[in-house]
Amino acid sequence: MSNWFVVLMGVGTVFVGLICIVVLSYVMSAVCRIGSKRSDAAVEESAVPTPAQTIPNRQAMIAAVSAAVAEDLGTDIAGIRILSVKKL
Amino acid sequence: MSNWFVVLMGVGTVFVGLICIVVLSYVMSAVCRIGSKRSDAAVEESAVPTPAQTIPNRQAMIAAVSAAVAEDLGTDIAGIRILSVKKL
Amino acid sequence: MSNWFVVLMGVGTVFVGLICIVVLSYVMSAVCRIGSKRSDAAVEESAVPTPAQTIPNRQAMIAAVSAAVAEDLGTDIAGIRILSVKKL
Amino acid sequence: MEAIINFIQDTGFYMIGAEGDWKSIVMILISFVLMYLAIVKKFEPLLLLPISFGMLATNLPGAEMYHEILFAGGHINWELFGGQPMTAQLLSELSDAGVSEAILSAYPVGTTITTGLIDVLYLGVKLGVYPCLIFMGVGSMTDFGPLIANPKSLLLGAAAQLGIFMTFVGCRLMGFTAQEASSVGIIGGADGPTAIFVTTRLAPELLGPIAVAAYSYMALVPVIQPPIMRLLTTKAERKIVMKPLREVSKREKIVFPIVVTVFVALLVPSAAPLIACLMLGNLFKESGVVERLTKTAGNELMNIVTIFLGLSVGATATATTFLSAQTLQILVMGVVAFGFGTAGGVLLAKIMNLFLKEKINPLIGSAGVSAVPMAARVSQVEGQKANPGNFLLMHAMGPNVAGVIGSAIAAGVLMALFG
Amino acid sequence: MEAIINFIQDTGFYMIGAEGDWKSIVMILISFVLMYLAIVKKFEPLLLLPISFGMLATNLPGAEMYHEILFAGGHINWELFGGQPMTAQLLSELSDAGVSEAILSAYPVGTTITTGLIDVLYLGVKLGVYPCLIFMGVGSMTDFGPLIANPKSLLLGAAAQLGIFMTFVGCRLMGFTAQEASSVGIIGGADGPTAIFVTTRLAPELLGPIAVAAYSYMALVPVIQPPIMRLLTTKAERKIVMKPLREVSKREKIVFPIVVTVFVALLVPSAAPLIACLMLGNLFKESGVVERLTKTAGNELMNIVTIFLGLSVGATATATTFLSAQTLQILVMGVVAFGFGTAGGVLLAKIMNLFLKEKINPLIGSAGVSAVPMAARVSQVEGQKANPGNFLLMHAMGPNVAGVIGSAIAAGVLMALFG
Amino acid sequence: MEAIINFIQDTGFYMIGAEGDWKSIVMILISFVLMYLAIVKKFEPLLLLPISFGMLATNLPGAEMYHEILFAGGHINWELFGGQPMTAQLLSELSDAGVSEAILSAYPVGTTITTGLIDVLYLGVKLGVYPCLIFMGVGSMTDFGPLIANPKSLLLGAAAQLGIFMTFVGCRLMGFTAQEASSVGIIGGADGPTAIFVTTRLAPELLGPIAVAAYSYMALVPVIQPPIMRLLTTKAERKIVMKPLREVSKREKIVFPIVVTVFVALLVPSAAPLIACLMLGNLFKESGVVERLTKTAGNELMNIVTIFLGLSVGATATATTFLSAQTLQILVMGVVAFGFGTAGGVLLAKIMNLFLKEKINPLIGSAGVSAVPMAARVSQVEGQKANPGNFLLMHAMGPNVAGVIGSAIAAGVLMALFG
Ligand code: NA
Ligand code: NA
Ligand code: NA
Repeated sequence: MSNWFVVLMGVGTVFVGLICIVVLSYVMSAVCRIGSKRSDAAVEESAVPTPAQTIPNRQAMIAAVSAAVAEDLGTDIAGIRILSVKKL
Repeated sequence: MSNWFVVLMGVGTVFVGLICIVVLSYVMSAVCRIGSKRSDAAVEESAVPTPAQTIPNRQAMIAAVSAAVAEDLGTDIAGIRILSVKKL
Repeated sequence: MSNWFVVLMGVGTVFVGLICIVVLSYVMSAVCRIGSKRSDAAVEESAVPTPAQTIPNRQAMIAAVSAAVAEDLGTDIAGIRILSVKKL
Repeated sequence: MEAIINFIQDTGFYMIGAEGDWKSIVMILISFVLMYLAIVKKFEPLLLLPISFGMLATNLPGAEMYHEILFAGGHINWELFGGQPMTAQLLSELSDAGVSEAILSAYPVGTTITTGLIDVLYLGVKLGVYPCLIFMGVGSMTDFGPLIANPKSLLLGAAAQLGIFMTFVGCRLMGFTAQEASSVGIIGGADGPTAIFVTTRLAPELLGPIAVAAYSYMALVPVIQPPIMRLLTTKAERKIVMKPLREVSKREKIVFPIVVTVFVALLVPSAAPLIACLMLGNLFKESGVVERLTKTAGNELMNIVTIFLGLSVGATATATTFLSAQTLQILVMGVVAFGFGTAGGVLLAKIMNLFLKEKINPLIGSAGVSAVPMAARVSQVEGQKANPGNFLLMHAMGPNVAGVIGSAIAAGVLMALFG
Repeated sequence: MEAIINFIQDTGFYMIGAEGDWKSIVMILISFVLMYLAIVKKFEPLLLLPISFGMLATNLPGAEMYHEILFAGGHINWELFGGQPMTAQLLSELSDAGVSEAILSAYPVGTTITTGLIDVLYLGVKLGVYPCLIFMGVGSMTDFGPLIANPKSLLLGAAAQLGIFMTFVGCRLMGFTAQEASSVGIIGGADGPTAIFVTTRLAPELLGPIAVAAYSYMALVPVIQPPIMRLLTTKAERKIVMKPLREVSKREKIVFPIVVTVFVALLVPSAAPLIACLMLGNLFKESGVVERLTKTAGNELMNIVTIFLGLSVGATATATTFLSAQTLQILVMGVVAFGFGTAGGVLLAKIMNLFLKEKINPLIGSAGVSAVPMAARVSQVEGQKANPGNFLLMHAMGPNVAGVIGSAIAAGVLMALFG
Repeated sequence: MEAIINFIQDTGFYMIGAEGDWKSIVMILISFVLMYLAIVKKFEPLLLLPISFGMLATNLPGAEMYHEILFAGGHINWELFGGQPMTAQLLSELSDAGVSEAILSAYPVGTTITTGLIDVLYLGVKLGVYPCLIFMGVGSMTDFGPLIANPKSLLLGAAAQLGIFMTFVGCRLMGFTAQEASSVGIIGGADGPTAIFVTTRLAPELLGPIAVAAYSYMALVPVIQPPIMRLLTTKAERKIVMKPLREVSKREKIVFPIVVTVFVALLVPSAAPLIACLMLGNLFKESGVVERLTKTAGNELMNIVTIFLGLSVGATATATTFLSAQTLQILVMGVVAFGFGTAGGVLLAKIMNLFLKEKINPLIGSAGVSAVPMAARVSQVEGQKANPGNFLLMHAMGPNVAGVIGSAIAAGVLMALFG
């Protein structure tokens, strides 16, 4: 097998493969958007909850907790991180 | 081996087994209670400490911490959970 | 092989080995100190940071946080431990 | 040029297109359905998601992530595992052991196998390691307190095993072998690890469909059980309020797992590995002196094993074994098993009420199928529908964990008879 | 007295002194250098530290922590593994399989081997388990969102694989076999697990130097890439600001890993294990229903496997295999691979700009080599040097993760051609 | 009817009743005693609890959770492991290798073995994997700082190994073989993993009693040591106050584990696996660049291995091997080993005081037996009893961790002489 054949096969397959994935990605996104229009809020929010969604304004809340603790301490707010606040 | 033989053997063994465990459980509880009367407070509390016992009113304290934090935040108390408070 | 031969070999090797490590330790410490004089602050602090260094006065800060929380609670300060405060 | 053709013939697309490998496509679609159930419908996702992905992986034409031949003939073929070439002797041995020509013809003398991830992970299933380790984790999170407080509830856990044996008879009548019928029946035990353990020992070729059925129906307990529970009870019975359980001492909780291990292992030795691991995990928890081990057994170790178990069990669901009438029969008989188990528990509770002074609410009987803690929650929900002030959860936890012990014993009996 | 002499002759000091085992000393010094790079210079310490320690352990004279003979002849010799004595038959088989007399002469008939820790750990490398499990962990921490938002960036991930194939040609011209050249080339993929997976399959004797090169150069990305990036772009190009990526829905993120798994596994089946594991980890994460498994796959399981992989890969770097001209060639060709990959990505971005209305900043092309997330960060830094208001990080993450898929496909092609 | 009889004859109750299997009952009772010690008396529960449960599991009649035959004849019988039937050839080989007829007669030609959980877990003991991994975890939690600050304390760690060799002589005189005597002696090292590692290599049949003795006596250090310490020291000596140790730099702490690994591995190559793993764990910790690995090595990985090790070591304690006069002798000699080790450390400290300007408190000598950190705490307590202002803890940590290195070297010597 000639070396350049390997290069052609290799680079070729990589490009063909990734171009196909580009196409598939566009198709997938389009289909997902159609699907989500149909069932939208209901499915999207109830069926596939994410950790981030369980406390809607998690960032905000953590910021608030940090601020409260920091005030007591007189520390710079950037210096601490609350690791574990979870909605029940 | 006939099918009904299997059913009888199976259901029989399961019932015999679990009835024996019922009896053993009663016996065990009785023996444990006798044992605990003899050595009571001493052994029970010192020798077999449990996580729950290390902070006697753990639930109460967590509730208090939650309340304190929530007050600072103006959040509903049900919304957060303190995951890690441990007695040293 | 006589038993006492084994004892001599064994105890001998253990002592020879550990005495050599004593010497190696002194040499190592000396070399490290020479090395650290040359590059001192720069290398020592930037190249080999330790967890303890990421929050210089970690103990102090945790003490402060504990105190703040405890004040809100009216609990004895020895009773709680903050497990997770990290510098970002 | 020839090299290009070879390369193309090696792609999965070629295999599907030229060789008409439609069965793999069907299997891939089935794996998608299972993923949908796991992710969107949240059917026991911890196991169904790895199982469905394993099913996908094993059915990708050409990917060869799982080699049945390594485990053909009922034993592990270590030579092939290590990468040694197939020998004429091994081929004839496997052929004698009843391995089909369809499988053997793919491996002429001299072939070597590039062992893949799933082959290695499957070792843990084949050797019976994963179900035991998962049970250790389950034990480390189980509270036998409600059971110790009210040992009578063990009887409900016994009655709910009825489904296992009814299904066994049904399967035998449908033409399954005794080994296969036992494995299908054990779905009614509603304990995933037990079902997988028994199936690995008795009918490994059914591992895929049985695992899928077991975990799917466990997720469907809130759908399957309530109609049966309502059919078999009167409104008055469902309203029965039970008085709170007594406090159980630490000492009882420590002694209980040891007593049960010894007793069950002596009664049905073949159930010993399952019960011993379940109770070891529980002993870790209740002893209170090995918190490190309790945490690891119930978290990291269990999670690792869950991923490995799910992937490799899913991988056994190849088109040849899965796309058959048997699979449909298994799915049907699985529901039957759950149904009879539920009925058995409820009916025994009613019978017990004939003799007991303090009546028990028959709704807690259905929890005896295990499916911890889902079935207990179903009892609670149904109880509150009949009487909003009714709190059955803790009472249902008794039969619920008893069901785990009960189906381990049932599994032991079946393995002793047909192993 | 004789016993003392025997004892002394068994010490490593004697072996070094009397037998002139200077090669082991050189290897030990090399392992020190790698430890220095890992600890002080922070070159991918998670892998380089275990690798360098494994290299130290394997080269300690007399320690015998890794026995090449157990894996000689291309397959695992289970008999020896279990402690059975060497037989004349096995010796002749191994000799026929091309195992060198130098290795075989150390094990006359009747010798038994005391299997050590690293022998056992190496099984996971030999059987291809570790790279897959690490990819599962990587997947569980990867966000394909930027890629889904801008699928065009996949092309940059394709172009950056150029380095792999250029290096392949270079190595062939230097006299490497096709298998060896493939393994060296794959260093340019800038994905440690992929490089180790391919090398284990094609040229296991090069595992040590290739792993060291792969991880060292990944750490050197901020040194290797910027000059090439600046050479190939104008200041105006580097100033191009790209508009923010669209939000990607949860649903797309869940479907994407499944689609890619199926497609890549059908296109290049030999890449299926790598891609499937990467995407399974990602599916765990994006599904949001198996947080326990996501956490374990990306943390404890991955850490355990990292320790085991590092130690056992390092242990293959014995003096005989490592101290050769080949190792230097591999180190040189590794840089070439990274360089060509970087150039490929940048140049394709410039070519794409000829056709695109919305210009892309060519600096994100270099991120296509993967080395996640280091290469993306390099794009960000270089972008801000040219234009302080330029935030390329998220745009570079697209090609960056695309590069992982790209090099898995490239690996699959090479394994299909030469496996 | 016959089936019922078969079923009953398969139960453990029948085996105990009809076959008069009183030995199993005794073993089960012993396992209860050990559980009591682990749970109520808190004797090293992390290991004694799994060990005692393993002992229970292995002695349940009929449960067959551990099959000695798989490891008979000194090597792993992979064929049987994989489920292949026993062959006449294997039987005769095992018989030639000295396996007793009592074991072999239970497996006529054609028998297959259903491998159980503990068989699989035992592989990790047999192959020497677990002790090394536990040492990695121990290393990741050990601070060699006090040792580096005061290297002289290494000598105390050497003297405390005296117990090992005294016990060796004692055992030889009692009729133990050299291999057995070495394994018993190593109990005096007061390091569980070292003791298990040596015993696996030299006298695997003694694994049960030796592990039990090693971990029990480590828990009993606060009982065994103080009388000996007080007997050998004057009140004035116990009052000696030592000046605080110097601060040790990060750099020294990083270099130390590497230096020790190389030196010890060259001096006694057979100790290399133990020392290398201990020091790798320590290097993880001290390098500060692989916190992920440090955490996993010292937590999850170590916990998993602890469970597996405990269970499978316990499982080797079958009635045949455990219920013998030897076990009692081992228990007695274990105390002797601890005693002589303690005395050795204390006496050397007194001898050193004859030469040193800055006197050391001889109470820290006893910490040289290791049993980290229990023995160091005993030194502290005894020191404060004599002089309430005396803080010996950090000074005792030096000999304490030195003892780990010392007994690894002693273990290496014994394995080199008798391995
Ligand atoms: Na059940
Ligand atoms: Na790449
Ligand atoms: Na020691």
